[in-house]
Formats: sequence, structure tokens, C-alpha cells
Amino acid sequence: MDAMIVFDLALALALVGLAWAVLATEDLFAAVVLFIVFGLMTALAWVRLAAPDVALAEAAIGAGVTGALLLTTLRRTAGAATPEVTPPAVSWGVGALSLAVTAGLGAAFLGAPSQGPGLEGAIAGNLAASGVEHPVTAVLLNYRAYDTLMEVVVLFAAVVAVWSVAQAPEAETPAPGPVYAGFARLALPAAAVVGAYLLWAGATMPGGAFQGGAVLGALGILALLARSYVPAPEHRAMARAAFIAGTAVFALVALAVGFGPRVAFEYPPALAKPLILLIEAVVTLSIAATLAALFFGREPEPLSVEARP
Amino acid sequence: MSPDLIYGLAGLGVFGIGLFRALTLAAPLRRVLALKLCAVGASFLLIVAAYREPPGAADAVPHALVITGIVVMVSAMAVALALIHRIAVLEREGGHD
Amino acid sequence: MSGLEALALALMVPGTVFFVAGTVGMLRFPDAVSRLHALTKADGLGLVLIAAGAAVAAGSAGVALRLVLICVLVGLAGALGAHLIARLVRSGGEG
Amino acid sequence: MSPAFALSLTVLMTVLLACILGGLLRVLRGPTRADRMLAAQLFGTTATAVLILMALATGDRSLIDVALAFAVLAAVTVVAFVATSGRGAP
Repeated sequence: MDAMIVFDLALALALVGLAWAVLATEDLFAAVVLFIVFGLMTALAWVRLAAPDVALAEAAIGAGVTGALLLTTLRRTAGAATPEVTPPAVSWGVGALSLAVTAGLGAAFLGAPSQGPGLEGAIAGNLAASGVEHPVTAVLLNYRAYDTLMEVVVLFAAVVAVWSVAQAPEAETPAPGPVYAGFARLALPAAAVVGAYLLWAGATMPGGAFQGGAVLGALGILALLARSYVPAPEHRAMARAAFIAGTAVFALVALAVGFGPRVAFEYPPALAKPLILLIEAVVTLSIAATLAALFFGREPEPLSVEARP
Repeated sequence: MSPDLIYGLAGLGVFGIGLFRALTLAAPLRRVLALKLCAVGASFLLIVAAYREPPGAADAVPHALVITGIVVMVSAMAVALALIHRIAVLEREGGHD
Repeated sequence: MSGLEALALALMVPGTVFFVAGTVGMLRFPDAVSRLHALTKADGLGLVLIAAGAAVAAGSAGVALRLVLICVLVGLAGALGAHLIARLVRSGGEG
Repeated sequence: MSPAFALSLTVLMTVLLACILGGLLRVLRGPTRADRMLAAQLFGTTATAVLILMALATGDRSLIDVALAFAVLAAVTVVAFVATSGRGAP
């Protein structure tokens, strides 16, 4: 019996309790803060489940982008009318339905063979040919690269969607002041170094394009908040190039290796490592630019032109 | 009791709470949070499926799937929040007319 | 337990005590600004002590370097956060 | 690593987790937004400390990188909070 069991039980109970509290607490701001804490606890649980890569992604996205997005939305929608509540009869029906779905999932979970051999043997067997030494990176960028390409496309689609429903700029919030500007001068380079380090680490240990990109995206958010970077209309072309670069380079490489005897996404083993690094570097920049743009929430436009008459 | 069972059950609980609340809550921002919780609960089941008792190494495929899922979730959330913002602005304008 | 491990614990146990004290202060102090005061102690001292203990026990230059970086970054963020929140509370905009 | 040291690490981790769980009361009670946000900042630091202890207990160096990611992003949420709740909020 491991003493960590106490930690695990407390953390598991905290996760369920937090999930309940996020949705039950009356104050919407408290709900958002609880949700951010839920993200922290999730990262810890994933470390306990021997998934440091996932914990790193959750830490970077959860601590960086999600909280900032939610807090901005809270400000923008303050004072919005609350819709009417669900009638109790519907609640009970939906409750029974949700319980049935969860119970079905639980039966499948408890009935499934645990510790069963998954694909780890196949992954380890082909790792030498994949071009990287870290299994998760091999899965993401080589074995299941098609999924990852689609994920980059989803990010691109998200930015297109956000730009097309964007509202006119808000009243400008006051800049956070000189102390923050000083902090940004120190923290932005540090964050850039950490983001690049995570990208580089991905070849041999947990890290990689998403984690690096998420850290760099959060750096973009810090810069936007500090007004170290103010999106201007003439940056639109550059921004669009950054959004599309990841998808474009990834797809071009995937197709280019597909000529001759190979199929698309089948990198020649000798070139696998440089190709993966190229894709990862460009995808990192795309993810960072996209996440910062999702936070900014609209196309940069000239301040002098009124969006609405 | 092993970590995979404990966190698997916690994931199930989070999934159930998220599903129920996503269908019953009225405020749009909370519904987005509920859907995200639902997704996290499902991710827990994937990560638990990949877990092996300490000497063994975890299965990397579910890990990669969940990392992909985290990035897709944040994109979906950003779009949902932009829509919520738009709805709020339109309602505010409608109220003024 | 080896000497190094005992030294590491001698650093990490006080670090944890600072976190406990900071949390208790955050729960018990009467208003936001005094709660900030409790929290920055835990932020600063608690984490530095735990990181120092970890560096001693890990005995690796790479790990120690990262731990120093973590302490510097968290220290900066803690100082900045306390300043910004205190300024916000004073301006009465915390709603 | 001696068993006594491993057990001590586990105890410290559990105490730190208990700190986070106890501190949640402050998030629930408030009363102001600043109170809730400063609690969240403390939890971020505490989670970083837990990760450092976990890295030590498991010997997995990459957990230090997870802690590093937390540390480098520690300011984002609180800065976003202050930037979105200054005066002039609608």
C-alpha cells in the first residue's frame, strides 16, 4: 500500500468537488476562478497518471490562454441578461439521461481490461525509424501526423470563425502601469526562451510544438496586455501568413514525401528528424500566433475608423 | 486501489456533472464551462487507459490524442466565447431600441 | 536517510510550513490587502525553500538551474501580482 | 532514495494539496474578486511546489519542465484579471 493513495484520493475528490462547484456557484467570476483551479488540479492528476506531456500541455494552455480568454469574456459580457431557468421536470429528465450515459461509460470503463497491452509495443518497435526518441512526439508528428495536421487546421478555422463574428473594439482598458512594463521586459524574453526550450526538448522528452506554442502564445497575450505589441492594420498580412504557415508547411512536407514509392506522411527515415523539426518549428509559431489572436479576438483595424456608424 | 481506478472514477464523475449541467444550465458561459468539464472527464478515461503500473511505460497514443484534444478544446472554447460576446452585444443593442 | 536527504528535508519542511502559514493567513486575515501580505510570504519563501531542498537532493546542475529559474519567475510574478491587485483594491475597482 | 525520505516527500505533497483545498474556501467566500484572484495565484505557486516534490519523488526530470511552464505563466491570469477589471468596465 502506497502512501500516495491519500494524495490521489484527495485530488480525485477535489476534481469532482471543483467540477460541481464551478457549475453550482452563483458568482460567475468565482466559477471562472474555480475553473482555473480545476485546470491546475487536472495537470497534477495527469502527472500522477504518468502523462507529463499532457500535464505540460494542460499547464501551458490552462494557465496561459484559458484563464485570460474567460476573464476577457466576463468583462465583455458583463450585465448580459440571464436567460430563464430550466423547468424542474426537464432537469429531472435530463439528469436521468446524463446518469444513464455516465453509467454506461462507467460500465465500459470498469469492464475494459486495465493494464492491457495497448500500442506501446508497436510504438517502441518503430521508434528508431520515427526520427525522434520521445514516443509521444513520434505519435504526434509521425505515426498519426494526419491527426495533428487536422488539429492545426482546426486552430486556423477557429481564428477565421472568431474574426468573422468579432464585435467592434471595446472601450480601451487602462494599461497596467510602469511596474508591469518592467515585468514584461524581464518576463517576455524568459518566456520566449522557455517556449523555445520546450520545442527543442520535445525530440527526446516531454515537450514539443504544442507546449512550446502554448507558452509562446501566452507570451503574446502578456505582450498584448502590456501594449508592448499593438496589432495594427498593416500587420494583417503578416498575421495571416503566421496562421496559415503551420498548415501549409505541414501539408507540403506531407505531400512532397509522398512522391515515388512512398505515401503521403511517410518520411524517409534518414530525413525524418530534420523534417519533423522543420514542421514542429513552423507549427509552434503558428500555434503561438493563433492563440494570441484568439485572445485578441478580432481583426486589427485602424483606431480612427469607427466599426459601426 | 490504484491511481488509474481512482482517477478513472473521478473522470467519470466530472464527465457526468459536465454533461448534466451542459444540458440544464441557462447561462451560456456556464454551458461552455460544463462542456469543457465533460471533455476533461472523457480525457481522464483515455489517460487512465494508457496508464501502466510503474515499471511499465505508459501507452503514448492516448497521450497524443489528449494533447490534440486540449488544443482543439481551447480553439472551440475561443469560438464559443466569441459567439457569447456577440450575443451579449446584440442583446444589449436590442434592449436599447 | 542520507545526510543530503536530511539537509533537503530541513529546507523543505520549513518551506511547506510557509505555505501552510500563507494559506491560513489568506483564510483568516480581515481584508484583501492583508491577505496579499500573507500570500506573498508563502510565494516567496515557501517556494524558494522547497526548490533549494529539491536542488540539494537532486544534485544535478541542470535541475538546479531550472529550479533557480522557476524561483525567479514565480518571485517576479508574485511581486507583480501583489502590486497589481493592491493597486486595483486601492482604486476601488475590484467590484 | 531511502524509504523515509520518499515517505516524507509524500507527506509534504499531501500537506501542500491540503493547503490548496483549504484555500478554496477563500475562492468560494470572496467577498471581492481580488480575494478570489489572489487565492488562485497562491494555488499556482503551491501547485508548482507540488510538482517540484513530485519530480524529486519520481526522479522524472521532465516534471521540472511542467513546473517551469507554470512558473513562466504564473502572471498571465492575474494580469488578465487586472487588465479586465480596471475602472471603465461596463
